[in-house]
Amino acid sequence: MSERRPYRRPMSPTWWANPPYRAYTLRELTGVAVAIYGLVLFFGLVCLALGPGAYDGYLAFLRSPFSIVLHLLLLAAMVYHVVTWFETLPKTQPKLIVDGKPFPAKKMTDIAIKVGAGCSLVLLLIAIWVGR
Amino acid sequence: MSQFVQEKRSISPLFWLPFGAGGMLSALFGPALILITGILAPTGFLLPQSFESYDHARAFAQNPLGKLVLLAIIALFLWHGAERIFLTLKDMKAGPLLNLKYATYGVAAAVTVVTVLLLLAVGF
Amino acid sequence: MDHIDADVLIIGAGGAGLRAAIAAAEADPSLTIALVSKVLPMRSHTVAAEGGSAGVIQAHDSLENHFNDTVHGGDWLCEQDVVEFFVERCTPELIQLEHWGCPWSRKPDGQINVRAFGGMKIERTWFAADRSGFHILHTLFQTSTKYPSIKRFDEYFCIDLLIDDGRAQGATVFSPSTGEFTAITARAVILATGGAGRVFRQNTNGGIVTGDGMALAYRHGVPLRDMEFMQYHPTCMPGTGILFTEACRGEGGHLLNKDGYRFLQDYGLGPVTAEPRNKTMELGPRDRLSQAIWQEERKGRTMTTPAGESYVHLDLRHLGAAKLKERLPLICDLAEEFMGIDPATAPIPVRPAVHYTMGGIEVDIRTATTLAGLYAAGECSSVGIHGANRLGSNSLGELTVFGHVAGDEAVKFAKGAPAAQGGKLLDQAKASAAKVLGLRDQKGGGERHAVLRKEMATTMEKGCGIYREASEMQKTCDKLAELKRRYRDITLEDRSSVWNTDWICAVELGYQLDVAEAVAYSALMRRESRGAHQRIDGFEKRDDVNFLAHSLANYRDGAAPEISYGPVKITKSQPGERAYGALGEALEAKEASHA
Amino acid sequence: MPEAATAVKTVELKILRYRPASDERPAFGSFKVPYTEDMSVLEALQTIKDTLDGTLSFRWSCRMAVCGSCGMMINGKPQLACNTLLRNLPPGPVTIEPLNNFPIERDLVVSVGDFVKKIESIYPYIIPKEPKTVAEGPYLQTPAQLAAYESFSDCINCMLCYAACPQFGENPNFIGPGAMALLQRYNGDSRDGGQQKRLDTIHGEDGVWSCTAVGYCSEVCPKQVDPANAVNQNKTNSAFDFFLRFLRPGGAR
Ligand SMILES: Cc1cc2nc3c(=O)[nH]c(=O)nc-3n(C[C@H](O)[C@H](O)[C@H](O)COP(=O)(O)OP(=O)(O)OC[C@H]3O[C@@H](n4cnc5c(N)ncnc54)[C@H](O)[C@@H]3O)c2cc1C
Ligand code: SF4
Ligand code: F3S
Ligand code: FES
Repeated sequence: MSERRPYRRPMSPTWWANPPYRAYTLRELTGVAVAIYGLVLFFGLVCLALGPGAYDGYLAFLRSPFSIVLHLLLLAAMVYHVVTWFETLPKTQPKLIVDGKPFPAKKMTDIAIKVGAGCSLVLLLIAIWVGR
Repeated sequence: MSQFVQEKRSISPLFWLPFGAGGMLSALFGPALILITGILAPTGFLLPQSFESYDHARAFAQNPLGKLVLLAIIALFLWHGAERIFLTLKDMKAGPLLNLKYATYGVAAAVTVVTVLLLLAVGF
Repeated sequence: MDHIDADVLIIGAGGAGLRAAIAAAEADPSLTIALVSKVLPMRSHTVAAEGGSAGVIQAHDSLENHFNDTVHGGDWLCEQDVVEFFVERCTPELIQLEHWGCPWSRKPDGQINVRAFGGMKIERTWFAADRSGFHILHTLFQTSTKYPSIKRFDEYFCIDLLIDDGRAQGATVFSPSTGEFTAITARAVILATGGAGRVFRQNTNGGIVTGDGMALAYRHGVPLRDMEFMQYHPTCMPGTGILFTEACRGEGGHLLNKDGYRFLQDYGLGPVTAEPRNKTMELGPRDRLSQAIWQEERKGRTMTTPAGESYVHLDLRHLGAAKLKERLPLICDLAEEFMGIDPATAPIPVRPAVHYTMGGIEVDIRTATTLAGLYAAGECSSVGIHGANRLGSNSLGELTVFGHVAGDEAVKFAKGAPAAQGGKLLDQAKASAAKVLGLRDQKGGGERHAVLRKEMATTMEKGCGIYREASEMQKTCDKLAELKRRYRDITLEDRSSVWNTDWICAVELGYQLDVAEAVAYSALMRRESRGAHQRIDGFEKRDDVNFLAHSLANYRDGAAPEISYGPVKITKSQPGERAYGALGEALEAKEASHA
Repeated sequence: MPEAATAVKTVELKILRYRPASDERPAFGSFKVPYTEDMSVLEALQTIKDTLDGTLSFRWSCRMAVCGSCGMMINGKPQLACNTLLRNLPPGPVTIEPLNNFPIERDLVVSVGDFVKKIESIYPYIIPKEPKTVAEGPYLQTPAQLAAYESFSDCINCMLCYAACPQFGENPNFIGPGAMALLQRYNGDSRDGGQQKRLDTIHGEDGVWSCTAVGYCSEVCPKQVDPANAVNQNKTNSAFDFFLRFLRPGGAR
């Protein structure tokens, strides 16, 4: 009989909270912010369907300091999401070959972040223009 | 055949595709949306507070294109969040997988269905 | 003890072993092929080959040229019929590798690209950046998984051959993972266990390159041929011996002494030209370059590391960062990681280190040894193409060409041979296992294998280095005899059975000592200078009258090896002057006008 | 040289030891070896084995970061011992453990069998798009076509990426980054026609879908193979295949 007795070390149950995985967990948690913002809009829609009275309550909520702070936090999380999303994006794409050489992922991310910022900016400008 | 060949398909793509779509949509427009609906309009800074008044909101929700936009944002943002939250809870071993699925995908599915109904309810 | 029966047993899963396994599987899919390797196949040392593999492909090149370069490079100690066969088969084998997916570097139009290599008249070295061996090995390994008849025994260590009825009929192996022994019987056996560079101190070889197969065959009466010819590679990292491929020079790198002077012009390798010129200066053969560096050291024109190793500079700066990154990425990484040097901005310190075992198990053109049913291919064998000095990029070609032949021949033999009979062979296997277990458990005289190994490597470097003299060689022979005596008194610290690497190292040292002795005695007996064997004690000249012959070391239990000589097969190329640079070109022109 | 200049500096290594015959579970042992400026972690281990404790077991061979034998956790990070130089590590003791996420066979030696089986499961060889005989010569492949898969072909099978991947830690059956790099190496090759066949091996829960795009696998890869890209681009491929399989002949399964 062999003395072989492989030993499996258990994973730390809190690996996700420690480096090097902390940034990954934070990135994933931006999903909470995205979902919360979706829910905020969803409740707006609920109030809208319930009629003007309910909707005014919703507006009052939006104007409350609590909501403003919440949205500032959501914004920060959303910006982190934008950056990390575009950092991950090149990983989900086939290698891009430009001039016979692989196009660096870092550059792709930079371009994508600029495009993303541009989209948000254009939407913002349109809103300001419409609201004028 | 090797034990590592995957005979049985995962149904993950069903969740992964809306996750990806929501991630992309929020990455492109998320910051502007939060700014507009959550900060600028409510405070009246750069945008009039009337921007999201009942009438404006109703008109938007009654427009077929507006309906589509609302559905896309609400549903996809939730599916995006659901996927990420589910995986994180799974990493944290926060509970039995089935419960976690109900708490995440379940919520996203419910919100999606209700959103569709509401959008029909506000009329055209 | 477990017993497994196969049709063909291959020991070694480097380039040669894998190519043999595929050939055998293709030759007859109904046969079972057992493929044994002491490491996972992709860890085999073929993985470390950087520069590339030779095969005539350009229109202005010819098989004739490749033949001549090889025979001249080997200082006419080559089997010329074998070389002729070899150069014909190189290109088809390289194309076969291409079809199997080897990522050869390409020209802009998608054709195979080739680079210059030392001692080669025309560029014919196929390369995959500077990871050629790596890609060849991985391509072969991955392709081998396609054949269900190849049964791999990964991380199984061979401790002996099984021989009965005058035929090789299997081997005894043991699994470091479980500590258990298995007898694998077979109707034909191929050895493909690689070289023995680790018997020397400073070398480019991996830790596993310990000459196991050579020693196994040798102990069973198969001669080791031309063992005195150990190749020193001129451009290695001082200290570790890690290789900077010859492709550095093929791509245009310069060798400079401490005055920044391209000293090779002083050793008959000039003239200095702006563009790299084949067979000239840095593109001379390895033996000549290593010897020149040694001479420079004698003249006090080299530099010295803090640890006391002398070195010269390999200058790649003029190639530019972009070309370095495309053609020599691994070299850039190695210089950066190990020495903190960016080759684009600073020259790399280099010195010669032992690199390749030209000699090995004597085999004929069909890779058959003198023992029926036993074949050998790759660096462990001496099929006769390298002579006294191998040309860079001829050895990867050897793996595929002769690996293929070995696979075919072993299948042929196996089909005509009766199945191995268990009884007697199993007794042999049990006896070998008992012997190896004895080594593990003996309470001997407290000798440590690490100490013996260091002493062996040092004495080999001293006596059998770039330049040799009888007195030093004799000392080395005596020292080896002493080490073999002390080896019997080895005591291991580790007596456990799972992953006992202490034990494996000790068994390997036994192989190394036998091979080292073959090298040292063969060297001592060759009283001339030829290729990699250079003497400075009155035998500075080549002596074709007495030594245009292969040395054959024959094992004698408990005594020094017996050295005899065998004929060299000469077909088209009569021994001539071996010259490079301007002189070489003049000689060639003269030869051409005669023809 | 004056005495003072040669006074030996030493370095301490804390090594996780496990000997199945005698140890219930792994435990750290500490060793001090003379330090030199150009010493790699591997050389430090060899010094220990040769001079202090012959029972220390670890795999190594090439010493030049190409054979893939010597992966281990060095100060908590998966690295190759042979190209990790002591001078580049922070001062103080160096912690050495076997690769994370693999069963420990003995000391720094981990089980590799499953990894090899995974590699074998994805058809790791050319399935020719247009078969050709050797006599017909090599296929053409432009540098751009080569670049499309070249980096994936640089994988040395060192398994560092597996030690880096928490999802592999959670699920040992996950096909994992290294095998996916190999899959992509062939799927991206212009000579190959086996894309669908390979893709069909990784649609399952233990296939690409175990990956949550942590990305640490690519960070630790010593050869810049970017296995995270290989896994995640095939997640995209597998997802599209999930929906589009009904459109291809004989594809629905
Ligand atoms: C750094 C370096 C660079 C090189 N560059 C080039 C180059 O550019 N061009 C060129 O042509 N040549 C080059 N060479 C030479 C060439 O790479 C080798 O000669 C060749 O790879 C040897 O291959 P092989 O198959 O004979 O042996 P290896 O690849 O060494 O394989 C030996 C096999 O035998 C197995 N084995 C050994 N002993 C045992 C045992 N006791 N039990 C079980 N299995 C065992 C091992 O596990 C391994 O699988 C280079 C060599 C080195 C060291
Ligand atoms: S992908 Fe990188 S880290 Fe993973 S096995 Fe290959 S070389 Fe090692
Ligand atoms: S770390 Fe693991 S989770 Fe995916 S991106 Fe790499 S395989
Ligand atoms: S020893 Fe080969 S990779 Fe480190």
